[in-house]
Amino acid sequence: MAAEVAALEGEGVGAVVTFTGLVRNQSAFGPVEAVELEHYPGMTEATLQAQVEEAGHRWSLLGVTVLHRIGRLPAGAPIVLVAVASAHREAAFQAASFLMDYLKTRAPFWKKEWVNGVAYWVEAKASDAAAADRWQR
Amino acid sequence: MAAEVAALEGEGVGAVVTFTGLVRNQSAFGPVEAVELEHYPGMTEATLQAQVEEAGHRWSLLGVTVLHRIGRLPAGAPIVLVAVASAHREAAFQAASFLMDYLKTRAPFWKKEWVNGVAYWVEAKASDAAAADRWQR
Amino acid sequence: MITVLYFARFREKLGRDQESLPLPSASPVTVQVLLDELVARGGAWSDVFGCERGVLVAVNQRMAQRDSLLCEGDEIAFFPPVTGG
Amino acid sequence: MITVLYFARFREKLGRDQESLPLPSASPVTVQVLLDELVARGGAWSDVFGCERGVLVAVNQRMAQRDSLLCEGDEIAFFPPVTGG
Repeated sequence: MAAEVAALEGEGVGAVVTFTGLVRNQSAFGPVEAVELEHYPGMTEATLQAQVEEAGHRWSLLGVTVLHRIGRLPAGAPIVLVAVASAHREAAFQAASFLMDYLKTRAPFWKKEWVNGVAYWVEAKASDAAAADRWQR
Repeated sequence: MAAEVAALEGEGVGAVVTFTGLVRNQSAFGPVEAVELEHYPGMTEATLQAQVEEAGHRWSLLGVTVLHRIGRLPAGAPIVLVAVASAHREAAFQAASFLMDYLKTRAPFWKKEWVNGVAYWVEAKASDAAAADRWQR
Repeated sequence: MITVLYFARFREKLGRDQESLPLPSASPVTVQVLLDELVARGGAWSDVFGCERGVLVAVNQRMAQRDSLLCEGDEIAFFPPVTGG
Repeated sequence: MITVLYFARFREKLGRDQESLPLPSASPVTVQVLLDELVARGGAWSDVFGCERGVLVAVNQRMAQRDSLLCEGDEIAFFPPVTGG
């Protein structure tokens, strides 16, 4: 992660905001051993790329990195990293928050939680849909 | 920075947001060689501690780190790091943004910019005061 | 022919991740026409696609709607609401 | 006695970062009373403290106001608006 942030430093950068999403060790079904991330190859990359471009239209940004892991990840492991660089902090905070809200509701990833040896598909959350709706215009 | 983020990982953590403030290499007076940070020892620590506690009252947080450097720092160097861990991303984004807005307007630090060998005291920005006012209640 | 992909819990319930199908012969050929064909297979197909809620569709890797038009060679994907991040 | 601290551009303009002063004898003893004494020194003191705008004050390391009361042994700090981060 330090490397991703370092890569964003440069001419005029005054603010870097990062978001790291980690595998929580608790779920409604009990203690989580691991999650399994499935995705739609091709569409994933295109969707994330389009979201980064959209963020660049909305805010004045100097660098954006989005990384998302797939496959089996143990509790505590990082799943997703969003890092945004800009001249001032407001744009960086807003864009990072926007990118996560869009990623959570529009990027084709699906997550299973392993609890006591049984895998449960995670249900989409209404709160994520509401968070993404904030950015509609 | 990776170390500070790693220290925040733990039971129930699902989201870590970091803000890094860097010395911009441009100012109204020209290219910035370095900044010089002065502070009020004792009051600085007490103020930051109180702000972290206030954030803990407002949001459900699982870890907070605030680091601020003082003395002479070259262009591109990190000045401040805020890192917030929580179960879900909204609290982490909000608390990190809150902490930066309060730090910018209430923590006793003063900054001088060195441009072409001359030091200029940085003026407080009205936009920072407005950003901090958002959190009044 | 068109390629149809299934992801996540749909893939598991249907026991397959993709198949090639002839482009439906209705006119206009929409996503809904294809969905109707899949539901008509009955069983798990009817379970998964019989209820409109919770079925997302992408055409050529872009989000699409029930009335989006399909063409020869298209890649159509069906999946539940996303849960990454 | 009280301790009075000056920071940043105030420190530079006044040519000192701190001094010990007797607690002013007015009653009640407020920050404003101390400010009036400092302004009465004239010169840079009047320049820095003559205009209320842009002069912040802390008493015992907590932000205070013009009407905050001062006691024997207090640490009073004057400084311009903060610009860290």
